[in-house]
Amino acid sequence: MDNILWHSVFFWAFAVITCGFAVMVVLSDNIVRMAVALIFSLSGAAGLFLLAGADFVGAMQLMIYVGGTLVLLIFGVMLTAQGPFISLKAGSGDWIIAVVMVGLSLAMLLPMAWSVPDWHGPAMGASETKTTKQTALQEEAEADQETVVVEHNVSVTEIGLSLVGVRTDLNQEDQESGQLPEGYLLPFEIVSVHLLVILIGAAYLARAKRPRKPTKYP
Amino acid sequence: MNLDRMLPLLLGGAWLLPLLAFAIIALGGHYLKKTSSQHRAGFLSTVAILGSFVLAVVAFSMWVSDQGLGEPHHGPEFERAQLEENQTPIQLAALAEEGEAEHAHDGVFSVSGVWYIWAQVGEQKFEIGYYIDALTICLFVMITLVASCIHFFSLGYLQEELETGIKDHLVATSAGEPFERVGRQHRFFQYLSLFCFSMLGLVLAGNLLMVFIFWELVGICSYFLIGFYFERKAAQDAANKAFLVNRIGDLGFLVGIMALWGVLGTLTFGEMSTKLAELAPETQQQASPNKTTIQAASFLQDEEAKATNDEETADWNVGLLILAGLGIFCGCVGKSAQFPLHVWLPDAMEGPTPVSALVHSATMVAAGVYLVARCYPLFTEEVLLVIAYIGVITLLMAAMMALVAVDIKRVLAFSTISQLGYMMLALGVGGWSAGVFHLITHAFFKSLLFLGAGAVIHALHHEQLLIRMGGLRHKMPWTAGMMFVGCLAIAGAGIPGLDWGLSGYFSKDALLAQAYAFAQVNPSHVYLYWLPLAGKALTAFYIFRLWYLTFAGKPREKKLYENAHEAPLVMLIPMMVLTYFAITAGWQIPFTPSSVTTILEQALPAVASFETPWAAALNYPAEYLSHQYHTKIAWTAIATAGTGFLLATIFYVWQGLRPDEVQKQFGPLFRFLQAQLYLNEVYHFLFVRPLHGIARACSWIDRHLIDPFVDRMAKGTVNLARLEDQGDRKLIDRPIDWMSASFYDLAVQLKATQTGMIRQYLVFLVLGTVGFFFIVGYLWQL
Amino acid sequence: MFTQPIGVAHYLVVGAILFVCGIVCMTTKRNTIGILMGVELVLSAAILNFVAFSQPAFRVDQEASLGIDGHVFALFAIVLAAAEAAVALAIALNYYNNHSTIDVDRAQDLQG
Amino acid sequence: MSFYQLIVNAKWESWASTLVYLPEIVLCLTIVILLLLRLPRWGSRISSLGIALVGSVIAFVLSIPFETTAEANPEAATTAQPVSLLQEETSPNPPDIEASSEETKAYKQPGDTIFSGLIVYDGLTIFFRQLLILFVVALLILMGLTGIPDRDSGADVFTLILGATVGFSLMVSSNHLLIAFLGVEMASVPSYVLAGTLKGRRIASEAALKFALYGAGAAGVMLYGMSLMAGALGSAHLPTMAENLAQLTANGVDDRQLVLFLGGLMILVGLAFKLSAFPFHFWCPDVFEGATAEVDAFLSVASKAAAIGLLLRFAIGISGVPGEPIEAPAAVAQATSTEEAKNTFDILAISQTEATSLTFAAQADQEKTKLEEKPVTDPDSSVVPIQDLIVFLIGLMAALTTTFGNLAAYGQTNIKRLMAYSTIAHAGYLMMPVAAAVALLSKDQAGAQEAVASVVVYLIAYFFMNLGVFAIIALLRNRIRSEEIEDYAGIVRESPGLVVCFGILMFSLIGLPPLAGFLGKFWIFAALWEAGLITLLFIGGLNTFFSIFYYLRVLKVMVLSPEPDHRSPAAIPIISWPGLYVAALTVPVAILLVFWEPIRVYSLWAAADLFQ
Repeated sequence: MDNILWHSVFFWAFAVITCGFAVMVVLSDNIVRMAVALIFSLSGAAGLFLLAGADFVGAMQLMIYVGGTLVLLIFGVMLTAQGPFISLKAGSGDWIIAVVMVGLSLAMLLPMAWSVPDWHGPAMGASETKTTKQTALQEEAEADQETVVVEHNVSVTEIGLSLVGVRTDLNQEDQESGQLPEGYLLPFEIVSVHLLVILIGAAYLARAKRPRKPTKYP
Repeated sequence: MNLDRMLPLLLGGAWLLPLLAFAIIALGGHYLKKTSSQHRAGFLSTVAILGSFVLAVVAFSMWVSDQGLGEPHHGPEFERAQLEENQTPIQLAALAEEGEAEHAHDGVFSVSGVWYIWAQVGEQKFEIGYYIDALTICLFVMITLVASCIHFFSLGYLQEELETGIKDHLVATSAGEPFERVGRQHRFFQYLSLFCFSMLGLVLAGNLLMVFIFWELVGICSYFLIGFYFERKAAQDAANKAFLVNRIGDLGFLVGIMALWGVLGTLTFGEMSTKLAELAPETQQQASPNKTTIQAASFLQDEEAKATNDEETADWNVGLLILAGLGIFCGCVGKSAQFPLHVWLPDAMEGPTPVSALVHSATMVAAGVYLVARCYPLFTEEVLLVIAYIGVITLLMAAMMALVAVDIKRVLAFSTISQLGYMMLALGVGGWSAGVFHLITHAFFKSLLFLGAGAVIHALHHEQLLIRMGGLRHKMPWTAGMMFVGCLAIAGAGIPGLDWGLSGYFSKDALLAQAYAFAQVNPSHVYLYWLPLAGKALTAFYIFRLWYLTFAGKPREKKLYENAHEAPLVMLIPMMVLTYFAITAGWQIPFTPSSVTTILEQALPAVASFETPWAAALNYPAEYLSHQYHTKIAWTAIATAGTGFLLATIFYVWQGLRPDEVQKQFGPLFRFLQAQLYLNEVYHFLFVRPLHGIARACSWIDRHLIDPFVDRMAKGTVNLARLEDQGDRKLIDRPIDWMSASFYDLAVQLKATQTGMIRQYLVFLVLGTVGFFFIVGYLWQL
Repeated sequence: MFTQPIGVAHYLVVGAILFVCGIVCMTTKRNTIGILMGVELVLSAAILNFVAFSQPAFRVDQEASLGIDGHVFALFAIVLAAAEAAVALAIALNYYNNHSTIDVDRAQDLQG
Repeated sequence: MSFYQLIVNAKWESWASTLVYLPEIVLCLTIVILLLLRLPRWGSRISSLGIALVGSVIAFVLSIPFETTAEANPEAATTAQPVSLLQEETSPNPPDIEASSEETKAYKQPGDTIFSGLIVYDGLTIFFRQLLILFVVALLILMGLTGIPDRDSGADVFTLILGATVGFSLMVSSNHLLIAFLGVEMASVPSYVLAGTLKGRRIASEAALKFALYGAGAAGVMLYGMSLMAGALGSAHLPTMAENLAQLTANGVDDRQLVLFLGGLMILVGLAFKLSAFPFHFWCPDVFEGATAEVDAFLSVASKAAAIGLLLRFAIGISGVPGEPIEAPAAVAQATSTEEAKNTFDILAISQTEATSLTFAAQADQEKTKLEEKPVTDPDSSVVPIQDLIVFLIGLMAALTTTFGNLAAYGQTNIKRLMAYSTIAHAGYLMMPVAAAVALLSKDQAGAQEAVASVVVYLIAYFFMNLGVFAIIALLRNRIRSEEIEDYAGIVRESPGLVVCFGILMFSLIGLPPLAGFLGKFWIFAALWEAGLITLLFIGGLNTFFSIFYYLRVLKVMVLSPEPDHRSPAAIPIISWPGLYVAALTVPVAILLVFWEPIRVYSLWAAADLFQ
């Protein structure tokens, strides 16, 4: 039992949840069931994020994504409540195509995913690596142990600072040698413009046409 | 006074003025026509060309005051003295080489530059530039002068085009009524101005590409002007014919330009000679007196030092140069109506007569000659020989056709072709200045003749057949007199003993002398002298035949004769101006030893051409050497011309011989000539009918292959929709149908792939990705 | 299975499965909302990849991990996905208003 | 390092970046103003079209690169006399010779990256930004003429257009995958809404739905590809990625090629969606038919231009010269580029002072030493297979796209649908020189530059041609209420001027000389020839032949067919605002060939920075 890595256990658990519910989304015909399955699947993904040390991203996944999906659910119920559910079933032909596509895509993706030995895990890598970005602490740790798992859990502060253009994760030498830290000030600001435009656009489409003379163009 | 700066400015202005007139008339012609003074468009155009003329004259005088009038090469005594010592042809040739070394390589003074760089491809630039030397200046003066005269003439000639209702009797309408249309004088002057702009641009152009552009522009103008009476079927056909035949020539021209590009890497006139010198440095150095034809020391053959590789390149270069020369000449053949491509010019007489005078005799058709003269250093000996022979064939053939033509304008058209042949011949045998000189004198007397013919046609209300005229000298004495001067000029009348004559006397003399000199040193090409001499007799004969039939004898058509009248002053005065120049253009300028020839000779290019291994080396005697023959040739020439004149007089005045009997006797030949050697028919058979065949094949393909294809695509969509419909009901069949249908149609009926189903689009999004992955991955063995 | 440490590859496999589920969802669902759910699955697969790639502990070549860049990328992807979903929903609503159905197979006016 | 210090250090950088980013900022401000104007009562009285126009015109003026160079060195000042006089007036704050490197860096030169390396600011950026903003100006005028967004929807539609333009601008200048994705999203998502502008119409909503769903799917695929690519190369910063890629290939580590290939392919799929390249074009005809002609013009010109810009950045960026320093171009390279700029483009000469390059020189030495340490074995040979693969992929896609677009256009009856297929075909033509540029990267830099320049030239021509055609379609729609080709029958007798313009545009789209389309095609084919892509050249030529028929069919209907009985009068005189608008777009098409040389110089200048 000592050999069991709890991290792996949780990973597999979340992976099964994520993939299982994703498959359920595919297989279900009922839009409400699909939405519920999607919520679980995305929550599982959020768990995987947390396991990968991306606490903030995981939290955001839960808040934005899962929250957003709830809206999807509401829309789904709203829009399909009147129409017959039955009519929206996919035909057998679609399923055959789907199977072909699943086969082809998996044949494409899975070998790709497993193709890099370095990525199979920290201990499974064949070669010893020299890291250039190791901090003093990490070097110390390396001296202690033979194989070191350098974990890097990004904190909210770091992300927040990077969004205003300041990178704290890169060390001093890197910056002084001319390596420009890739701060994300621009995308952070510009995405707000994007969201504004999107809001206006979505509102434009969704709001009812004001009662005026009918549009004169064909 | 700075020639470098002033000349481009003046000539550029002279060049652009007609364009301005064109633009104004083209944009506002409608309004100009509406105003009370209906001449306005014509006046505008005339003022523009007059302005050009003034600018050209100013430029000319600046040139003369700066560069002088040019000296004739060596006094005749000197030459004669030399000639006595060197009697054999070979020695003469040596003399020629020496002369070249002394004179031809002096370098030609020219002003060239760039106004605008249009495009740059690699190191090569396409520029809007200019190249001005004595030739340019002279041609500018000549063109603007003749054009001004003809503009004035047109004001009178096209008077009726101002009216709103013109009855065109030559257009048949279904009702049998004469066709009635609105006059369009402004259109005429619009095209005329555009033509002047294009022609001047052609002369001013600094590189071959520009020449080509203006070459096409004058072609377009010619097309418009020939088809001015476009309601007439004949005019339409003639315009089309002129355009298409010229295209054949231009194709060759284009090939030539490309070949030249390939060998020289430049199209700019100013750079050509230096590039040529780079290409063959040995030729320049070896231009020593010792060099003879027998030695044949070509820069290709005596290079032991050079590797074979280099020789191959050089071979290749010379081959390209020959191709370039032939190609450029091919363009000239089309534009100057030389032998195989001359067929369009007689038909082009369908245009108004001033157009025939300006475009189809004085300027545009001479552009070919001009281009040959301009590109003279490029032509290898083979090419020059080809030019000479084409010229001889043309001049003889056209002169013979002129003998039998019955339309007054067609006679003049054939005469033009014939004279152009003379010019080409002169250039081909090394008589550069003789050819160009004849170009200028010809422009004067031929436009005079055409204007005279125009006056006659105007007087007779568009009657052009010679056999219906006669005796008109009583009705229109001025015209008759001036045309007689023109006839004398073209026949080359003069008094050899006094060395006095009309302009044609001097120019023809010069070119025949050159041909003689050439025949002297190249005995195998002696026909290049005898045939033109015979042509001279023919010239005199047909031109006086024309005059006699028109003006002499008794009127053959009473009614026509009675309605005839002398031309108005606006038409007579331009003719007088032209008459003056037709007489004096060849004379020495008072108080100087110079004449137009000497001015032109300032631009004389180096005659040294490449001697190539493929042709027997020719020898080109320097032009000044032919001066010694002038007197001798003049006597011979005047004798032949006199013979022609006498024959014409016997035939048509004294009526000692009856033309119809001769006609009967030589029936086949006569018909052969009258049918223009059946060349039109041959071309019809060779080119037009196959083209029709191809066109038919294309239309068949369109109807039987493409249309069904389109139909099938439409049908396929319907079928697919039907399949979809069935598939909905039969759920089991559906995927197979859908897939088979969509995949089949993807290959055959592309339109059918767009089924409108978003889910299917998404399937293709995925399958496209996967497909690219597997196919490209497989191909690249990833 | 549980004794082996987890690597990037494991995450990639999960991501691949999510991706495939997403595209199948997109192509089989006739409900517009269903298709959008498929898109969400695909996007979350990509986000999962980003997160996995940012963790140096999951791989041997640790210096090649994306670090904070991956996290930020993931965050932006989430935001953009939400924005896209919002617009897609508005468009779907508009479609529903005009066609009185949410079935994409009825969108057949435009074809050929 | 304290937060305060970091902020202070970042200040200059951000400020300098902001200076050259002003056009986009002005666009964003315009969006905000359009939004705020709805709040007060009097706001509705102000024309939203006017606001949008003013905003975009200001943005256009700002997008003209302003000179920040001061001629500190007297020698340099004498050599570049006419330019320097102008520069001194326009430069806001000429730095002294003694100015520290930090301060001189504050003024961004073309070729720099801005916003900490996320965005490239170079000739290509400047060109695309000018083209796109100019297009927006022209489109807004067209919308004013046709009145397609009515008073209610005006502000919304203009907001969407401006927002998408900011996205386009991000796309074409992106130096980072995040910016690329952000740009694509910012460009796409407003476009979905724009496609459904006429929200009451069935086909408009259908078009928007198809566009949105397809676009979302493509974006998902693209993001997945980006994750793979970034993960495999350990960075999302394009130059870093290229460097890592070169290192990977040089070290012979090829176990990642599958990941890299799939990642690259998926990114290409996302771009192919934006470009409507086969087989990812399916949305295009449907959306074009459903959307209004004005939006079609937007999608077919601006969207395509931005997508081709991003494709250029990505394809050349990822396979660019290996072993280059990551950050802003080294001084050595910049100095040479300066010289080149002086030689090739005197008018806009973006010259660098001697002083500035001197300060860079010290840095350059550092870079060099760093460079030598890196174990890049054979930089030329290592990335060539990758370049070949990219060339093959893009070339294959281009060939398929052009052929498909031209063939499928045959059976079309709707003019907008026909133009959609035409757009697809032209997207194929536009992709060809990208393949040529990549193919020439390691062989002939000047040739690659020419290839990129051919894209620039083609886009300039394409701008006028397609906008003109769609403007005519929109104007005719307003008159005859139809977009079917058969309803155009005999329209030449009602509005001859318009049809003449239409004819010129169509001939130009075919690529016949002496029109603008010929200019672009000639350049593209020349680039293909240079790159040795003869098959592609052949396919391009063949397709030019294919395309003749369907373009001329429209003209034939307009000119030769008899007029239908029931049609509202379609007369649009050429001397009227709409007529003049169309003429203003047609005239450049007709005479662009005359400006061959300036265009060539400009396009080469625009392409130059990409290779330094």
